[in-house]
Amino acid sequence: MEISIKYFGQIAEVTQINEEYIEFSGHDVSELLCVLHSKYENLKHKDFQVAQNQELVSEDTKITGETIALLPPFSGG
Amino acid sequence: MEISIKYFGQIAEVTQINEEYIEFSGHDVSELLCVLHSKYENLKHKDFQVAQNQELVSEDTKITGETIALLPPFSGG
Amino acid sequence: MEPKKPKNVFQQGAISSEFIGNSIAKHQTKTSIGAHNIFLGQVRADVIDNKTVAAIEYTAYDDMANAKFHEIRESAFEKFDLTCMHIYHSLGTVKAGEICLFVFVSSPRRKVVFKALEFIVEAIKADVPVFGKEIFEDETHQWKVNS
Amino acid sequence: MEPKKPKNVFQQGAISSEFIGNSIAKHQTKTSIGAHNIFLGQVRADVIDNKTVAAIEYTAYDDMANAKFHEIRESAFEKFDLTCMHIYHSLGTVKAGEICLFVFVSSPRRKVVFKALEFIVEAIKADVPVFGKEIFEDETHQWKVNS
Repeated sequence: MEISIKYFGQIAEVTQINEEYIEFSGHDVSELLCVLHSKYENLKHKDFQVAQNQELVSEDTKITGETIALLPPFSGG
Repeated sequence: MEISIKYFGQIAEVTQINEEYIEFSGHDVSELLCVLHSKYENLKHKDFQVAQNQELVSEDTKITGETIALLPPFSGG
Repeated sequence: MEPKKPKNVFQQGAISSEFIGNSIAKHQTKTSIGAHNIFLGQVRADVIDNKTVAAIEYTAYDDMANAKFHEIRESAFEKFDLTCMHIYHSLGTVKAGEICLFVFVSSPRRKVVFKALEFIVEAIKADVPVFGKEIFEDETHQWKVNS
Repeated sequence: MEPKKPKNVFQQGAISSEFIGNSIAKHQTKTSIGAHNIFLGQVRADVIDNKTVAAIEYTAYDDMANAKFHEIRESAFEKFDLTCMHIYHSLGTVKAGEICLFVFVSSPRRKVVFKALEFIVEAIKADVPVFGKEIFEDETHQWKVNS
């Protein structure tokens, strides 16, 4: 399936792009992260959380084809 | 000795005056209150604290001739 | 660091929103500040026995009150890492909906401003000889009691 | 009671002191309010390795952030007896000394506003996907981390 991935803050500095669509054939978040780590090697030095459909998810959450976001530490306010 | 006595808020409503000087020959606050209670009968229905020289004092504090104030419950803010 | 000499905290009548806005604006040159916390007391149109409060008329034992405000100020600077602190209280008539108390604290970091502001407001309510007379719409009155 | 539908919390650039003053003025018709509490976040000119922060540039995952602000708002209304609540956060560049966060709560009584405001500010810091880039005077940058 095709999924949309959004990058923010210092993660977008690593990917050099704010959003992209990728073809993904795996099942859960950890498999998606494998794909992304191999595409963007410097991701492994970065601290981030993953949101699916605007909710934070863990590595074993199933990818349902909605929007995924890679979120570095929040620093609002 | 002559002492100055200030009245505030609902205490001033009872005394009908904001400040007066009285001749006082006793020693402590309780004696002064005796004098004031007999002068202003309705004082006994009122809740108040006594300040001498801008500090709250108790009934057995010695009167030193400085300014005395009768302060009803504080309700600032 | 603010000067810590005693100040006159009292203003005649209500404290305007423009005054508060200007006070905030003045702090924008103090670039070590990261967090401000502001408390505003506003006069409520309470209904008591079918009568509505139209205004509060404040009086105070001025000299003792300013001395107490000063003590509260000193003690807050001692307890908390504050960059500045301002306190303003109304005297005279303040109508329902108008502001009668303005307390403003600023610090490099946020955690401290919450604690400091609550400490100061509670101390003002408890220790400062200010007296509020609640004036009803029919011009009768009762004396306010803090809860 | 305020309407509780989701709002856009974000403003482009700094939040001005006039905006804050006007917001206070608008509450003077709400005469059941007795206490307001306001938190303001201000950008600090921190010095890090001899370089001074000149501004913070804020970005956010807008949709998720507005949804989180809405959740925080709902949850604060549920926990605390509030008459109203307003939250504004900057996006884009906010210079040192300027205001980037404005949280405003109002209630009939004071005790509740202190607790409510701290709850809301801490929840914003922890749960809302906003990202601050600290821009130094020499135009290099580092990513802000909340403490």
